Amino acid sequence: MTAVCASAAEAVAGVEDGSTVLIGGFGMAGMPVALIDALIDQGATDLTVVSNNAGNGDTGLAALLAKGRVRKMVCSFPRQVDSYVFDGLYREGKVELEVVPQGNLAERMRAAGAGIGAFFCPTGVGTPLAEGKETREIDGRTYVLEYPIRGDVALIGAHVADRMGNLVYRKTARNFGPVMATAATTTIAQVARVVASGELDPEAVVTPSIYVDRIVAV
Amino acid sequence: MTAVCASAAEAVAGVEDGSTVLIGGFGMAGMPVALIDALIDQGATDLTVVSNNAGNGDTGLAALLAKGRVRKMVCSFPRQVDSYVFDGLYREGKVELEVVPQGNLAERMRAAGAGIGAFFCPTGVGTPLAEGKETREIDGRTYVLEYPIRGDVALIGAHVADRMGNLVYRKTARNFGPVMATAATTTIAQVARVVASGELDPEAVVTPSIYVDRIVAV
Amino acid sequence: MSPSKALSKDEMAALVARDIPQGSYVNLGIGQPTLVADFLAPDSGVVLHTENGMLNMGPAAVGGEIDPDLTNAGKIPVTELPGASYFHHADSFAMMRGGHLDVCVLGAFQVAANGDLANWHTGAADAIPAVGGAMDLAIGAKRVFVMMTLFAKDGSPKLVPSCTYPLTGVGCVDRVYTDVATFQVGPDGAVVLETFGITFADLAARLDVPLRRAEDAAGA
Amino acid sequence: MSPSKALSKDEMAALVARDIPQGSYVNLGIGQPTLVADFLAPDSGVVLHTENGMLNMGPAAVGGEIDPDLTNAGKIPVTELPGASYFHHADSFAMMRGGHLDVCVLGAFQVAANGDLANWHTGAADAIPAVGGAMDLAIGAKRVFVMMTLFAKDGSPKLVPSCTYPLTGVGCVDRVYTDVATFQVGPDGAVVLETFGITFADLAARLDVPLRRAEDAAGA
Repeated sequence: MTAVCASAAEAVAGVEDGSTVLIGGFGMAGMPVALIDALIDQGATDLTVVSNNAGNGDTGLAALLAKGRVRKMVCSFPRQVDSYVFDGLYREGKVELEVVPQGNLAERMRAAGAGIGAFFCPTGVGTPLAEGKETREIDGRTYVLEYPIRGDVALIGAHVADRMGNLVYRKTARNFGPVMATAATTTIAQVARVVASGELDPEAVVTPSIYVDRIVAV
Repeated sequence: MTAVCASAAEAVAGVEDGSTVLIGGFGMAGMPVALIDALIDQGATDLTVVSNNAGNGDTGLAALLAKGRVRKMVCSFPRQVDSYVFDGLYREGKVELEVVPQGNLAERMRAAGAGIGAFFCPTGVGTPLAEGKETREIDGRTYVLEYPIRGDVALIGAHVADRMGNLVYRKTARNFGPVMATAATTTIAQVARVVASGELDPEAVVTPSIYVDRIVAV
Repeated sequence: MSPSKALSKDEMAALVARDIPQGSYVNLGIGQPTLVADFLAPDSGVVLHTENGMLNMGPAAVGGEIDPDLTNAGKIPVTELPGASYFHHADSFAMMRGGHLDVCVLGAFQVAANGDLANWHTGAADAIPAVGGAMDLAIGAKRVFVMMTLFAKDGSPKLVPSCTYPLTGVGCVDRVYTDVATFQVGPDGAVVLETFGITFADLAARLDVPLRRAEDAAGA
Repeated sequence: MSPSKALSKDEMAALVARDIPQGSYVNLGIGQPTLVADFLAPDSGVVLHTENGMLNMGPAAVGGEIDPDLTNAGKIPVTELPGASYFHHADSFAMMRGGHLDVCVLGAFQVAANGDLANWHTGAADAIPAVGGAMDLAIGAKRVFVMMTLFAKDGSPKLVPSCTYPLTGVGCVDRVYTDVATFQVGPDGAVVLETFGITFADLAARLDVPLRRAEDAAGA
């Protein structure tokens, strides 16, 4: 059952040190800033964070990094014009980095959510990012074996939730949210508002309630 | 670009003998009966048909089977109370059958559409349907390696299309349509009506236009 | 507490319903397991999944409610409840295979003491094989409950040392609800949880499976 | 036909736009490739994909149109056109990886005559690696066009016998649009399709890659 939380602090309660945290967003679009701020206050540290980017400016994921709470970043594109917090930590050797092609990041989380043990993927074949990985030729094409990425917690941003926990998103802010929601043990969503069950069109629900553990309107 | 066809006959033109045809529907819900009828008239034969069931009563897929156009059925559940056409052909040895667990049927077509070469799946491990297939233990669980199922043609039923080819469905008639649309070289959809581009909510489109080659309102 | 006689199908369904935790996401297999829905308390918060692509399925549709586009996995017309959602088959089975359902209730031809399940095929040479979602359901849910009579029409037990029918899944069943007893099954074998109209000794005599009492198992 | 001087970025973009068939589904990479959109005819029917989850993306947003929830892959605010659709990242990259896009236009550090692409990492020891969707784009589309100047700032050619920078994809590029020539690349090596302000002989002299003329290649 999905809990409707009164505050972001309540929503992120109990995240443990050493957790793997999936954080939604593509740049700032869809980034659950209120949940990340609450996680900073909550204090969990030694985190592995899986997110497309490695923070922008000084807020959200960048702030979590700045506090030294992140042991390792798993992302596709850390380096951005405003990723100076991550850049500094990385150059000082204070954060580990695993770079994963963007589509593999998504598909590996999808595999975790879908109960797939591993999959043969054509992306990255023959590149440094596939070095050391098992490969196989299937029907004349070479594939790399990729494994699921699971989260203990997913923090995602959505647009509207109903009280059951069904979610809809807005435009390209949808990005990683629906995939991460399936891949974590505990999925926590911040939304602009929570409506009564039955107010979302069942045909247009993007993340069914089964994937959502806690929601908070911010 | 998606073609808006004037008739089901125009929509199914050019299907070749020996094709693999993915046919949507779960029972009669979402079954593209008008397209199947047109395919019967079109005459393509020696078909491999991939569909969840093997026809109900005397219409749709059952009629295609009755005409002797199907060499092989790939499906999860041929045997139903009203599958007498298939049952008779199968017992007479006039049609081959490959039984695939329902979720594997969906996931194997999803893999075809998503460019995945193969995937390790926990379904069916230790059962007759996994006999002879490669298995592997990953993180203490045993998986079977499953390969994509691709179609030359997909015939699907949807609810509304816009002129670009975006599709929405109705309730559980959605079933296999969106997956099959991604897995076939040519995807043909019958819909209740075609509206102008811009009339479907972009947040609620289920099958994006890129997957749809021909549409016909019936 | 052992009622003095064997349970009816409805009583079995009520027993299963009793053991489904508040707020669970549940898939009820085709046939007898669908009866369980009738015994879930209105405030149970249990959400029903149907593998043809829906969450928060409502009761069977009657009269003007019947809509050919809205059926359950048994192709019976059903209704939707507030907070429902629809999704395609790959997403629906990803939901099952990914372990997101709390409970799945299935019928069975045979269950082995180790939790192996046979419920899709009698193995008869002339039978047309048809599996549907049985294998996906068997391995997907966090807990798999089986609901069946304990003895076949010919009197042979359906809780067995090892399935003789073709398997649906390996070691996947957690609990077995029958007309005369409920069992826990798994790597440690079969444990009798409750009996109905039969003594433990009589039950043990009629099955080829070593049985433990729940009290003893709990102490083990 | 060889214009008398090298092409501007806009002219290169116009050239790429010319070669995109009517009604194609196209992904334009971050940076220079986005210029191509400005040269697509209004009636071209070309549909733009952005890998962060949208089809039928419109031009950059200006003024009141700017919406932080609607950006392209370069995180630039954009607009939506009628017939747009949104989808999540796994679906978006499935669309690419599955070969559904007709054309993808990318920038590059180096392209090898066999179609190998290097466009994500200079290999410098102190560079922070960042790949984004480059590898997915490189192997996904039916045809991959690269748009780049033919020579780096230090004068070294970017069309090379073999990439010295870390690869993005193997044998994935079909065409290369540069300021002084367009090329077809692939298993049969590099073919010069057009030159701009340079002769074939001068071009051949400045590259370490064996070049064929389109006329000869067609006859081969």
